[in-house]
Amino acid sequence: MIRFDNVTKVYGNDVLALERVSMEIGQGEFVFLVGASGSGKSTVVRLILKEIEPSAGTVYVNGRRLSAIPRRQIPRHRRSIGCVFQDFKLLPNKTAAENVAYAMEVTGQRRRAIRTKVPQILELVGLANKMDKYPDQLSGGEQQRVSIARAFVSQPPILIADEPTGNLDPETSVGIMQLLHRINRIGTTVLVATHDKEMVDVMRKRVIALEDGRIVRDRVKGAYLDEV
Amino acid sequence: MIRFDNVTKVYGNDVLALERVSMEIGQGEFVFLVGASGSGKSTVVRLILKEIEPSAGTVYVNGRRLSAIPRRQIPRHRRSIGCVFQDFKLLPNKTAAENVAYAMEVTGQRRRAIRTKVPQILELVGLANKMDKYPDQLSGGEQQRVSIARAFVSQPPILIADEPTGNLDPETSVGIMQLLHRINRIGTTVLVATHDKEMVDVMRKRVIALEDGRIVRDRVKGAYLDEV
Amino acid sequence: MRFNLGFFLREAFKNMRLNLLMSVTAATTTFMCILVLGIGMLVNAHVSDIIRSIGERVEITAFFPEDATQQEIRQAREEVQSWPEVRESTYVSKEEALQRFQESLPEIAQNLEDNPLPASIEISLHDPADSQAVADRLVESGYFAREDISYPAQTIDRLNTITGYITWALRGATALFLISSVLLISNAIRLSIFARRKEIEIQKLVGASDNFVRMPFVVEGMVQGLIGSAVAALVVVWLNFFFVDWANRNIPFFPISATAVDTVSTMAILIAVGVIIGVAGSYLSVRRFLKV
Amino acid sequence: MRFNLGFFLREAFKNMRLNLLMSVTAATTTFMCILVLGIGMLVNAHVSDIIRSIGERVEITAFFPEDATQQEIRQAREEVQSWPEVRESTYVSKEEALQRFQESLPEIAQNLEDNPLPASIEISLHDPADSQAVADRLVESGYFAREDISYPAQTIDRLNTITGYITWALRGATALFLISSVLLISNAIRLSIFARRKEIEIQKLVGASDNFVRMPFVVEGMVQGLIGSAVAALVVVWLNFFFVDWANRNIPFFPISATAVDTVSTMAILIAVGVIIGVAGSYLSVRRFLKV
Ligand SMILES: Nc1ncnc2c1ncn2[C@@H]1O[C@H](COP(=O)(O)OP(=O)(O)OP(=O)(O)O)[C@@H](O)[C@H]1O
Ligand SMILES: Nc1ncnc2c1ncn2[C@@H]1O[C@H](COP(=O)(O)OP(=O)(O)OP(=O)(O)O)[C@@H](O)[C@H]1O
Ligand SMILES: [Mg+2]
Ligand SMILES: [Mg+2]
Repeated sequence: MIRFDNVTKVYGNDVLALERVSMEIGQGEFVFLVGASGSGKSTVVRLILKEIEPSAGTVYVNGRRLSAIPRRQIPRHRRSIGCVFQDFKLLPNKTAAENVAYAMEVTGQRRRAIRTKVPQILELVGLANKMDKYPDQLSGGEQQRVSIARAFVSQPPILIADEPTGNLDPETSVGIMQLLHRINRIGTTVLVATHDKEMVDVMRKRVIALEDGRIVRDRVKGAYLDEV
Repeated sequence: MIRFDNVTKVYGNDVLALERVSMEIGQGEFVFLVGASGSGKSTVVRLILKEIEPSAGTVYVNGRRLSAIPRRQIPRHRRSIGCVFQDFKLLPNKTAAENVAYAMEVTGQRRRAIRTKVPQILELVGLANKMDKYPDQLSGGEQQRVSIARAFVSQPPILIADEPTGNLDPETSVGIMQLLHRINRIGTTVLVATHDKEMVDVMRKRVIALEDGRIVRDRVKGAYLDEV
Repeated sequence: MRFNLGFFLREAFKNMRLNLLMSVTAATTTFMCILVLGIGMLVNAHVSDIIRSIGERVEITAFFPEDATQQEIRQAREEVQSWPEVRESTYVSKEEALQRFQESLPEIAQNLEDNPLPASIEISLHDPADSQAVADRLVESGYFAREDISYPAQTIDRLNTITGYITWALRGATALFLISSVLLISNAIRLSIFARRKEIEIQKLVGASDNFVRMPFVVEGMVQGLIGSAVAALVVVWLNFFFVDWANRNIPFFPISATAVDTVSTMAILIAVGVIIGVAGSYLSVRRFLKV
Repeated sequence: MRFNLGFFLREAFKNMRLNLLMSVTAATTTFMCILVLGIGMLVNAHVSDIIRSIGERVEITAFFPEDATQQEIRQAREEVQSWPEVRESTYVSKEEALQRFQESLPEIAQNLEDNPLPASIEISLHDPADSQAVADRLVESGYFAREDISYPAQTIDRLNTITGYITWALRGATALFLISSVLLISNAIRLSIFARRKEIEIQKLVGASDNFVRMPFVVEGMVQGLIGSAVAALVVVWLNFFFVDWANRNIPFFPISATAVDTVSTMAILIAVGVIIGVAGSYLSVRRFLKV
């Protein structure tokens, strides 16, 4: 589903964010990506979205080499991935509901489908009463949950979440993780970059650990800090 | 130092963010503000900064009633408070070092002082090698640490941190909390809004818990979830 | 993906409402530019019209020889009137000539014994540039001698030269206004889209295609351009009516004509310019931020 | 807090470098507006100058009575020449008058017995609007009879009316350009500052005073205005030299004068307009976002 083949990413000329990273995430897997601040987690996410290009090596998603996807087909590629961004990336001129709806609209779905689906998903993340608020009228955690809802809503085959619970209280975080777990069980491949030690330890899923841009650990049923 | 007197904040006409909140934080105290997402923590921070006005009740900071501070003196008031914002609020056109320096420049400090102080403080938060990067060239956690450095740098009598470790790995978080602790020990009043259960539990400081805009708990040596 | 016009329209209007300041600013910019452009077009049209009617006042006078018969005179008059370059021709008999002379220089006329003045034909042309050709033709026709044909050659030459230059200057000014409008309006659009570049980036990151991102902006550009230029066009047309009316009442001797400006096509051009710049400006400005 | 000019200048230039697109756009907008405004000023100056020199060509002719003595004629000439309204006066003797008549109407002149033409004085004025007053004065002076004074009253009236209106129209056009410039440039500034409203908010939240936030923007506005308008002013002055030179070579008969435009004050005005709008526009646009 997602394969990194000796991927190196250098920002500018001097910042080595990823160094010869190779990994493979199969269909339907649930993977945690952990590592200190600045270790390269978000860079992995951005590579998968083809937001940036690797400096060396190859990234495959859905069996396709990303460097071979022409510009015109990038939107299609991205629509196959639901992404919770670390900085939320909500559209400031759209309400919570509209932000979520937008992810369905880009796929050309019918208004009827959008009208029924969006409230359901917002209900699921506990924002039923905030549907018509604009991002700057929402608290940090609420914005994060809108971003989560948007990533879920069109049920993409791949779901990536970059630090999805950083602004959420432990209780809500558990709820979100359960949601991710459920989504994973219906066949969605899930990749979660996180610092939430407790969560990682509880879930007992595959853990890939980055350190200074290199993979230092890859355990099938790992913890945040495994015995090495 | 900071006193809330029956403070109510209603956003728009319908969103009750804080309801009759009364609390007092003395000089040199270290207080955690906890509560679920949307419970009103950031609203408390924004009220203290006089970014917003309460709908009812009074806020006192440094012994002054905030509603009595004229527009012209708001900057002075804000300079007495270092604030780590939940969404970092870094200036996009300034490097990490310039962002930190800006907080000193607004107070009219000499360039020499700025030149020596800024690298020290960035070193302290582990960003010595990212001084000249712009915010969009920094990882989420790195941006958060720049925001922290900026709040510290001019050694204000009050330090407020809204979710300062949301994007940081546990190890770095511990470092930041130790830093806050040290700063508190030299007499600075510290208020930290956070979801970091582990941190709150370990530090054993005063904890004020919000729930739906009301204070539901205020323990001198509390934990994230205290026995009620 | 089906082309979702309703969605794009809704998006565009919602955005315009939310970014009211920007929309109003862009529309105002369009309004000002199109207004100045339109006034330039008015001036252009009226000056051209004035030049044309000044040209019509230039006259060629051909004096008949003393021995010309009534028959010859009649034939000559008929022939001249039939030429396409000729707008009007008037016959001035010996008697009329004397009368005119007496009116203009009575002191000298007193001293005249008999009538020394010849009969003549006064010819006004559609285009004074044809004067030389018509003079030649008068000689060829055999009724007149070269030295009996009088026209203000130098004046006509100068008039032609200057009206030629004025026409070019006016075209240059209109071109300058047009270029300025294109630049200024697209600058305003570029700035207002620059303010929203993050939005474009986000839209691309959640899977929107280039066109999907672009369409609402293009519709916005179109609507802003349409509103700005339509209002400006109405003002321009009103100004024209107002001016013509005023001129006819206050400077009736000056050849200001209501027909100098084709209001319908002027409005059409102005609105087209506004809309095209709005659409093209948005299209191109958005493109710069689509590379995500 | 001390006023940190160095800091503000550094800030301004850093921001301009980082927001190059915006700075260039704002400066381009200023350039275009000031260019059009400047060209408008050129046209204004040259047309006024042309109108003035056309006015100078209007002449009053006063015919001396047949019995005027040489003495009277000399006194009359001296007196007329001393009047402040009079730009130039020329004496035309009986002989010169006859010679001119022979040149212009040889056929009639042949038939004249002796010289019926009177001596005259031709007077050109500084301002054709004074014609009536000068004519009255000529009568008062006692040398001339009312009916022996000839001036193209109707032509002068019309000329005065029209030049009056043209002057007003040109002032109106300049005002329109000026208003447009103010609006368009401040629109551009407003949009570019709108794009950075978040920055302003952040600056206020970390304790910057209004002036501290505003100064770099004001300096930016000043520099952009200065660059845009200085380049435009240079182009305008160059265009003027080019035009005057071209006109003197190609339409020498047309009264285009190098002294019609005061280049130094034109440049000063244009640059002042650009800088003032840049500064005021930034100042006011920033204010709107300072309320944090
Ligand atoms: N656009 C960029 N230009 C230069 N350096 C960059 C850029 N983006 C990221 N970096 C650097 O690359 C490194 C990896 O960044 P990345 O965002 O992948 O970290 P991360 O693991 O997501 O960290 P965090 O947990 O703090 O979000 C960091 O050191 C960061 O400073
Ligand atoms: N500008 C606003 N307009 C309307 N409602 C708002 C606005 N800002 C905040 N709110 C609402 O007020 C409530 C409290 O918000 P606040 O940001 O204080 O929460 P918080 O405790 O900081 O939450 P989090 O942990 O998610 O950051 C939330 O329900 C939020 O939706
Ligand atoms: Mg990251
Ligand atoms: Mg908050």
